[in-house]
Amino acid sequence: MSATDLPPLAPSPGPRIRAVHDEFHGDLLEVSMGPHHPSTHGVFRMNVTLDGETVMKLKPVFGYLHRNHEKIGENTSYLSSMPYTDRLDYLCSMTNNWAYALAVERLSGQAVPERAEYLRVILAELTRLLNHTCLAGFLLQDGGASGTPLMYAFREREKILDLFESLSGSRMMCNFQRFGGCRTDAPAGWLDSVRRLVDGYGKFLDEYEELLTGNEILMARTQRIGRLPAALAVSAGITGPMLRAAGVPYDLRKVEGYGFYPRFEFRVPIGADGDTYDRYMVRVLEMRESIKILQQALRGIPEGPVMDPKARLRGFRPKPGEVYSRIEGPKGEIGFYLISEGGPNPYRYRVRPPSLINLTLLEDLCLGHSIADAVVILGSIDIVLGEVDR
Amino acid sequence: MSQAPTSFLENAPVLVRDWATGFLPAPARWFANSLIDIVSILAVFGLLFAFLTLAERKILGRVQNRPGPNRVGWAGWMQPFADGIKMLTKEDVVPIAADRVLHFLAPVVILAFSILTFAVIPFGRNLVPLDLDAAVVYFFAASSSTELAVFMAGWSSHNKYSLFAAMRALAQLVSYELPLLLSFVPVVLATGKLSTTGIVAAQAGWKWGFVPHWLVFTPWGAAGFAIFMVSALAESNRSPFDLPEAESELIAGHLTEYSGFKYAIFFMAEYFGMCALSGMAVTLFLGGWQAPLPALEFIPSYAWFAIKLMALLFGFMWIRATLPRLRIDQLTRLAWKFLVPLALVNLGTTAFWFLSTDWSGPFQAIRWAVAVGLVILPAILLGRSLGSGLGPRTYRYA
Amino acid sequence: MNAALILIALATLGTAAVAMAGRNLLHSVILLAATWTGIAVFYLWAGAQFVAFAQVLVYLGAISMVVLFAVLLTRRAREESVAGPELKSRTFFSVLAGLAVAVVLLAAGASAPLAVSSGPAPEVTVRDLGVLLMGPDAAALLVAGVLLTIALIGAVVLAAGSGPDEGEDAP
Amino acid sequence: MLGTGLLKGLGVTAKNLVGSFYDPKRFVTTQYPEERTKLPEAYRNFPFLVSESPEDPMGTLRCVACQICEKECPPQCIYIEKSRDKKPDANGKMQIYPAVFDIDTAVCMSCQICVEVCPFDAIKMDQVFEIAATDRFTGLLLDRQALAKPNSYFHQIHPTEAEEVDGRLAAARRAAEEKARAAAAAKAAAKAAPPAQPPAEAPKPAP
Repeated sequence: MSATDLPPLAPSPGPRIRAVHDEFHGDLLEVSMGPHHPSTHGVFRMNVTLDGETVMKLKPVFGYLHRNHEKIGENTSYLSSMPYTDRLDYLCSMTNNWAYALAVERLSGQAVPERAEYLRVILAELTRLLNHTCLAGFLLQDGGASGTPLMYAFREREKILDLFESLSGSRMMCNFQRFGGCRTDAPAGWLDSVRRLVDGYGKFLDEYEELLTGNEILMARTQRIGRLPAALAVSAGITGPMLRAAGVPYDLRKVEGYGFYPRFEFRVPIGADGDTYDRYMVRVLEMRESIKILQQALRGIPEGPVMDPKARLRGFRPKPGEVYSRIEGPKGEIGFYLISEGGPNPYRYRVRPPSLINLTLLEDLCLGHSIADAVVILGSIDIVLGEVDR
Repeated sequence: MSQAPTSFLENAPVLVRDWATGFLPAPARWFANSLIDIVSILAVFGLLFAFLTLAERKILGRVQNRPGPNRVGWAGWMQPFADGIKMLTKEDVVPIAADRVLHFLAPVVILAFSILTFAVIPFGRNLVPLDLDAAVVYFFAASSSTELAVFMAGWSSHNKYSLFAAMRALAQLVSYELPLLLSFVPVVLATGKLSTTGIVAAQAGWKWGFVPHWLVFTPWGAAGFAIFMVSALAESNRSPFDLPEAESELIAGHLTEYSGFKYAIFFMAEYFGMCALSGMAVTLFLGGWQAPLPALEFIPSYAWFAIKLMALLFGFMWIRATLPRLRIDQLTRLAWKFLVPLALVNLGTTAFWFLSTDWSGPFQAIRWAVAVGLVILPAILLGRSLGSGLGPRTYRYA
Repeated sequence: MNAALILIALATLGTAAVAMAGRNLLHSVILLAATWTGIAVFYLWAGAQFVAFAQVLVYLGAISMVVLFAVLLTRRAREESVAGPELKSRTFFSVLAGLAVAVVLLAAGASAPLAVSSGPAPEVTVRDLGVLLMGPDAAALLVAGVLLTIALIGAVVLAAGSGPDEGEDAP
Repeated sequence: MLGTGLLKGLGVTAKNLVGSFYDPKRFVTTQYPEERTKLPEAYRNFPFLVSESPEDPMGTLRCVACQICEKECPPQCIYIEKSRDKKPDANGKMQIYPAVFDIDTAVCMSCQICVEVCPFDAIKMDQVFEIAATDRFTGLLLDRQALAKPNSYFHQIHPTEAEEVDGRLAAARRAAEEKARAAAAAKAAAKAAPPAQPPAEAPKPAP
């Protein structure tokens, strides 16, 4: 279809962006970036209409990785869905497991021993460290740095994955949480290696920030790019570091206080402009807070069982009812909504994917910017297609 | 290094050449000479290109805490030949809609002009292939006509990404040609010659016995060298400016539709361009084949040229391993609003420098202070205006 | 020596003719660039190295880019060739104009006394060129410089003036 | 001043470049086929069936074909067919054994739920990861023979878990023997008390 009969664009906020919209001119270029594209973080397509370099219209297309996760959840027992939650956001399987386990525990009123709660907090914060380090690496990879920050990020990620492997048996597909606690207790010497890693992580972050944060080119490529006004963020249901970078102090660990988070003393960093640089910096500062939480949790972890003795593994039939429970995953609020009718299978099994909901704003953030910025903005939103398509 | 008199090592190449051309009758001797020159340049820089690709991957690997290619041969030294064979045997796919003539011509033109630039670089004391009177103008004429080939490649591939890359490449190369040319004008001002051998000869000798007369050790020379290197990075599409083949946005830019040996030729042209520009930087600012210290004169002159060239090439790779990419408008703004004004101011500094050469004793210190001020001050002011609004931020906690 | 001259002349005129008659617009731009290189080779043959390199630097490096930008940005429709119905009459008039110019040139050439100097061409170094440019011809150089700058600024104002609403803004 | 950030960045990469030559922390690659990283003990990949003795694996399988793992397996990649006859197991009790026990390792995602739900500790997680095969059905569809591995192998790959499992099984066996002995004693007592009962009742086969 030629440029003239394109439908008029829906008016979107931002004076500078409206000026670009007013009239169509020249022959627009329709470029389809993806699904097989080096910088779309998986099978994700962006139909971008370009005028020269500026993005006029951006239609995200996804669903290439849809695996019918929720329908399968309804056809298998509660326990069988647990390994599938690893495949949701395959970078942070421990937090997905915890979110699902927490939902089922609230549904069935299952108690969880103290040591298991501490272990869950430790694993969630380790996952947050891993995710935010990788985010900085991917952001720079989109910005053009030929892999160096990404390799440093992956070097640290490997250390954390080795810890997960020696605990749960698998690096990424941990399948470690059960309804009523954790599957096994930490092997001998595991907690000491976590202590060593956490103590060394601060030094790595200093070196990483020295390479990136002061970098003028990074600042030029990310500051004042993809600004997210706080009002738009709240109305679009954005959660996680992206929301906090827009200036809204909303962190589930403080708001809902699930698990043992109220016992730990930590702060929540808040951005000012909500642009890509803020999203990057908020995540780096959050990593430093996670290190504090980990140190406190490692000091306070008690001895004792990791699995509630009364927990039933097979033939687990929670009483009829419904529950929606959510935790602060590295990408945002990951929630599970379950309806049980007393049978072994849940009647309804729904996942709230933070990546997908944060992705809805991609067009609003990218309008008026150049295509190079669109790639960096997509990188800063931090999506994982496993969670977007489910 | 055998302790044989330097003279043997020094003009060993010339002896070999005279011995080789001795067999031919007189009129053919000139032809044999130039033939040997061409063959030696192609051989040396062809092999250098091969091992540069390996060195690049090794350095990039070591920076990223991994060994780099070490499977093909000991420590991967045969990797370039393996890549070469792979490139030769890969199928050469040409899109149907492509403009066949231009598609084929682009790599030919870009490689031809890149090799032409080597004709005037003095590799050693008497090792200059072509001693032209206007050598530097020849060098920049040859290196600036590769833009046409980059555009031909982008346009003839008849695909959106290549078209984008062609437009970006044009904007970048044209806007960085100006600072490149302006930055070598002070050198011509200082030496009064356009021929490269003359420029290198003018940088001979040492002040106070150990500081060589290289132009990089003067304030305006250092500024010129910095501008030249930044523009050389942009001209050869290297790291912070590798817009045309920005893989994160445009797949491989104007190289998207090339495969097989044509793709390898583009890479060879890029590396030749990089070597030629660093060779010219060594000639103009780092004293060509001059030894840094009188004591080190025994090492042959072409070895000094090689060492300096390797140092600059290492700098190219080091920067590629670290810096992210600039956006096209930032890149052109950096050229027009930062490098060109600085180069013009540098002309003024050089003029002042030569007007004040005969100031006596204490005034020399003032002369240096003024020159350094004239170089540093505009850089800071322009830098602040260019980077206005950018800066590290402080964050509050909730 | 004359064989080389004839060869160069034929090459240059040949590429120019093909460029004019060519169907594909971009092919003709590339051939135009080839013609300029032909002229540069002619300067080299004549021994004026500096002028030859300047020719290549200015024409092949910059002006061909300007022509390419102009061709790319002003093309609205996709049709490549320039075939028009009234091709016959246009070729007739263009040949006529060509002949007229040729007659004028020949007349000027014939009237001027062809003093064939036997001595070798004077050896002109770059320094002499510089001295000449800065000395007697300095005024001409400055006027040309000012003229070009004004043209450049005019072009920028025209391009910037259009802004995003009407004309296409060059990247 | 513009550029200090870039220089610091270059400094970090230089430190890593130089560091990679002497500091093991900055040179993390292991050359896989030649050097191998030590797998943590909890590492799990595809399951295997535990058999008591290496000589006769099919005879001494612990699995009693109760098909709980077949039902609980999320991707349903286990297929079991019960045997018609019975054979004595470790405790001497007559048990059914699996005539057919197939696991399609192309479908299995090593989630280890079958190990958790198995009441007889008959299936455990293996540590093999070099299992490329040329044909999907013969190569990746492992049958009973391919899956059965002796308990000694289990001790080799998961030592602590193996001790704990053996301890539990031994305790269960001892409890079974006490019960059998107590039952035999009670039967003997019952037989001794009413001598008039005809001795035709065949003694119970040896435990």
